[in-house]
Amino acid sequence: MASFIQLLVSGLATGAIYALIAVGFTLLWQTSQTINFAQGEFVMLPAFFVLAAMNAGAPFWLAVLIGISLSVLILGILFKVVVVDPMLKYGVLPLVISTIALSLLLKESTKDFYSSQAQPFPALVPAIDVHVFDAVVSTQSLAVLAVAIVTVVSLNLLLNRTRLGRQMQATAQNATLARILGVPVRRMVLYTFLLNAVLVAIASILVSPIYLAKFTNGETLGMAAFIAAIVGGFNQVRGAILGGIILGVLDNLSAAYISSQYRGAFPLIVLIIVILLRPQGLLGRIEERSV
Amino acid sequence: MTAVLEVSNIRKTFGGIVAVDDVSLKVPAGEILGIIGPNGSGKSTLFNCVLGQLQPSAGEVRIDGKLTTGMRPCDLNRLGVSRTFQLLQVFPQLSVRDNLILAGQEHQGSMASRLFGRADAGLSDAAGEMIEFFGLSHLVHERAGSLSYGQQKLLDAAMAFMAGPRLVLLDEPAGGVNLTMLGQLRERLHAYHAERNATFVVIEHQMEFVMALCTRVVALAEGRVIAEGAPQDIRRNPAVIEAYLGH
Amino acid sequence: MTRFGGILVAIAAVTAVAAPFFLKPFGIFLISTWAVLTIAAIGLNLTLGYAGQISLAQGAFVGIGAYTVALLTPAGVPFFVAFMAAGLLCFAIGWILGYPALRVQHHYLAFVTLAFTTLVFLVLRNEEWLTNGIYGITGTPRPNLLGWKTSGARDFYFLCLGTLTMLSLATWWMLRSPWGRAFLALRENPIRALSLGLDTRRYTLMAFAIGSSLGGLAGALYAPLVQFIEPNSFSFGLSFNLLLMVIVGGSGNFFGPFVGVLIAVLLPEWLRITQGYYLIAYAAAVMVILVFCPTGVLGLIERTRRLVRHKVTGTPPLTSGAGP
Amino acid sequence: MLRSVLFAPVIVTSLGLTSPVHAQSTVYIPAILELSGAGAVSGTNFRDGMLLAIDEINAKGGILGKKIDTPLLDTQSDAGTSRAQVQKVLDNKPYVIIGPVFSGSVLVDMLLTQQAEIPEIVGGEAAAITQKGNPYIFRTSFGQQFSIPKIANYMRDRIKAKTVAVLWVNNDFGKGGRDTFIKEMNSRDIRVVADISTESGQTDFSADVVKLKGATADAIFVYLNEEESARFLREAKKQGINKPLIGETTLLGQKVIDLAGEAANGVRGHVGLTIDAPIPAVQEFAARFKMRFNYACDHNGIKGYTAVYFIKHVTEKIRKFDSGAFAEAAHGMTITPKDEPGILMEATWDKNGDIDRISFLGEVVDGKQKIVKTLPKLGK
Repeated sequence: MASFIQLLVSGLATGAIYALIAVGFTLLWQTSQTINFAQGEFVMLPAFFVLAAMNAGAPFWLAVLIGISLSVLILGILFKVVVVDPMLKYGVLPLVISTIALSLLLKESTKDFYSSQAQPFPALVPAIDVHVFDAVVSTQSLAVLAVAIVTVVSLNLLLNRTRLGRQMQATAQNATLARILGVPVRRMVLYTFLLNAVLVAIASILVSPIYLAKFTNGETLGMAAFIAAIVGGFNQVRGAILGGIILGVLDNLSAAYISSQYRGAFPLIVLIIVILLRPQGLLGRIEERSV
Repeated sequence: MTAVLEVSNIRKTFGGIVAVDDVSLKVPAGEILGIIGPNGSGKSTLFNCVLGQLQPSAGEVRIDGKLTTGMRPCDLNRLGVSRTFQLLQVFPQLSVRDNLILAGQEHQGSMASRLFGRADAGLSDAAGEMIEFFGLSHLVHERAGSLSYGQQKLLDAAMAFMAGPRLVLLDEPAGGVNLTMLGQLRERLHAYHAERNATFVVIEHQMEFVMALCTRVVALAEGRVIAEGAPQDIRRNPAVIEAYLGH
Repeated sequence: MTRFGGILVAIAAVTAVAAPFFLKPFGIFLISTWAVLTIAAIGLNLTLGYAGQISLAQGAFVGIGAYTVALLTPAGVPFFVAFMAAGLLCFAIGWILGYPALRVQHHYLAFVTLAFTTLVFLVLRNEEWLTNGIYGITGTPRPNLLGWKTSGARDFYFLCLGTLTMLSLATWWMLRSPWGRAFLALRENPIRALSLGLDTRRYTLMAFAIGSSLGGLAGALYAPLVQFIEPNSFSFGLSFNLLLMVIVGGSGNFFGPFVGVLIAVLLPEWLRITQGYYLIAYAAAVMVILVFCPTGVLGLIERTRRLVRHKVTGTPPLTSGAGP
Repeated sequence: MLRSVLFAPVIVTSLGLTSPVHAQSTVYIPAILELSGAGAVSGTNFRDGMLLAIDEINAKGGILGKKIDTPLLDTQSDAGTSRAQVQKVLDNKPYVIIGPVFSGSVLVDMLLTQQAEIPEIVGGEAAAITQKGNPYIFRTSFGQQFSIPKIANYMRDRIKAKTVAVLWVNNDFGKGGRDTFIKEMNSRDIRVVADISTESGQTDFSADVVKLKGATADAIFVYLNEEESARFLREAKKQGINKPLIGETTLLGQKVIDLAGEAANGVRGHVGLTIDAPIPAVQEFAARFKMRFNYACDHNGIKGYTAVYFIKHVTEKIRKFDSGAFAEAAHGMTITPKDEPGILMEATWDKNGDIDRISFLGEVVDGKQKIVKTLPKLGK
């Protein structure tokens, strides 16, 4: 029983990380039909911005700020202008390929220009082990969980309570109509890209102390984020949280109780089942398919 | 004799909303039935239920007395039921000729014969005739996407007729077509009807078009049949007028 | 095909036949890889470019095909039989994988097929009794066909090239038959197609099954080509690569795969002059290519041709053709 | 098709570009390594160690007066690619080939190098490599059939374990080690009570640690790559595993210690190659390495470094650049730091190309690897 709770708790913590990454992923999809196969690398990279800044002599807090602003600049604006915009009108596929190429580019650049070695990363919150029931969880994981929840709640508030948010949603649901209604669609789309850039930067700074910074980290995280996003609901921000947590817990339970060799399989099977039985995801809205 | 199309007590609900409410129709062979009604009166939903694109929540559809409720559109089409769509539905990347061959190819032979048989499935001539019939001969090798809107409407109709159907359901054929093209379209429909003694069911807003084309008109409102009869009577029917003005 | 195109194909064919006589073994290995992967890419182009069903599972089918041959031939099964078996097995699995496509489309389908690819990888890695697991299978022999020993690099290349030629001719035939028309209809407007009597379900499954079987046949050649196969070679990296090849070449364009694979196989090798940075250069190159021709290299040529025609006859240029 | 016509010449040129015009004054010793993908850490370490040696040697005038010309070819950690690269260098008649590190790649490459009769000096540790009677293959570190038994003895003699658990990474390195380990345990009738596979690149080890806690093992054998080892150690500390954690080389490596922090304390095991070996030559090398590449080198760095000096020494023995003679002479050769300082530690290559060196038993004590015992060469 104790072990079960432990698995649950750690699964929750891991799931929160996935969720944090998945949120931005779904945002991009909603507003610009961008399936960003480089999302994992987007999370890997900002940590290295921070490390580079620190090597240049910046104190941690400053390095973090630099890291966030750099990722807004590069993973937000540059990504949209250079990679997404030119290809958007040609359908999803060329963009998919382009982001796949981008992920290779980011991985290789990090490896060649920083290091192929995993790097230790300073923690925002001290790593103290807390005992909940008879399970142990690190304060770092709790921090991630908290941040993830706060992020999603505030995002939901932003999207549903503010004018800006409603405009973004309008853009997400029907850009053409939104444009007619006078929503500055282009700017709204840009905002989501900036938002995503900030989210991945936060995720990066939160997870790197736990997972260490390494150029290959994106592979695992990216895939997990996709699955979380779809299981939770591709078009629902809070779906990502559910998806991420389901994924994290499921991964732990299946690894512990069913088969560690096939641990990777169970989330995928769930993914397939969800897609086939409830394509819009557990919390998702049904997207009208044009007849 | 049994009707070509018999719809009995069709009902279709989306969640709580009742789109089609207990509608029954009989369409005898050779008739051109018009279905009118304000937007949202359930015309297209009714069509889609008849054509198997939607599953009716209740009720039956019979073609030539054969129960077809729940049949897939492709099987219905092979039974001789074809349609046009409200919004343009041609294949822009294919040539006009290929659009028509496509409309006919599945009505003959087997999968195997379609793979190993002739590239045009032996339909070139038939397609040619149909193209000529609709006066598109000069465009035969153009990509359908490059045709004018009206021309595409004609092509759309031509595709519906390609397989020589017994029953054709036309969903707002006049929609967005300019007057000259409209005249040509109506005249072609009449001609085809006369030649093959086919049966049409036409959804249309454009009253003149309906009056000129149809032998009988059914008026729908809020998913129910509110009037039925000869075009000119329907025109004067207070319920119909109310339904239209009411909106 | 236009006369111009005919000439180009002829030149290309001559080049393909002549090349191995001017190349060292490494060069021959490269163009053999090109031939093998082109077969797989043609399959994906059929599923994706023509029938409009996005699949990220083609790499898995190459793997299934490769393992089929690597396991059957040592057991004394003649290569040709194993080759056919690979094709049939992938046809069957592809048919089954097609069912999700009847329910979901676009990115949903992409992720289902991606999941499938990873599951196949896990099975190949974990079912050691069958696949020798992570250690992989070494030394799949190159076949003797009717006394023709293909163990030599050049002979084996011609085996690959021959197979490629035959399979692309078969595909060409299918695409110009009513099936080809039906596949296009499926891509452009499944609902209208359905109302014209097309059994879209059957055609969708066919598109998947045939595309997959081509992947399997490619794999059947991959095993004796590399003479070592391991699960990692067929994880989603390969599927992504094949997708990349099809898109970069020009999806929905018959010759797209030939060009796309050529680029994807040669460009990285070519860029190795940049030493450690060749993968960065390659990734950048791919992105640039896509910016300038999102509908693929051949798509670009198509578009320019249309634009020229457009100037003359007033037909609007088309942007679609990059699948769904 | 247009492009294919344009690109066709490229096939030829690409070869032109990749076949360096090596003048008489150089000897062509290409290196095929995992410079990208999953194996990049090992590959780059190996590369940097190698480069260090090459520059030292070339600075002193090279081998038999010829400078070493070593192009680096990336396998992308993929067997198919590495095969292609081997094919490429074989077309240019190399003297000896260095690498790769991944055993899977080695197993496919050695077929070609054997055909071409070119010696190949590899970093792979899978037992199978030297069990195929290939006279052209040479190791730079213990094969698992030598290193794992040392762990097994350690388990039996020092830990006095009756039951053990094994945690391994599910790639060819981890699987190979795990299989050998289980065999060795059975032969020493020690029961393996938990056999847990993990994914390479795995981030969350809580489930695995939970399982280990559940297992009633006297000791736990951990056979993972660097950062996975570190992540595991942190999780193990968090959940308070109190069983001895035994590792092979990697687990006690400085890299893991840096990454895992104090969670690494108390870890023990066998160390085949380590920059912390109580041998001045090794530590000087480590210092030079750190100075040049400013990161701490791991055992792969030592492999790369010694591989080059191995080639140098054998060549100077046979006094000519003759691949066949190299293979002949290298078998059964023992090189001592006295004859060749660059070899760092006395090493012997047996008839299969397996290497024999002294090795160490170590332990991590407050953030430093401490060598507690030096194991003699097997040959003695």
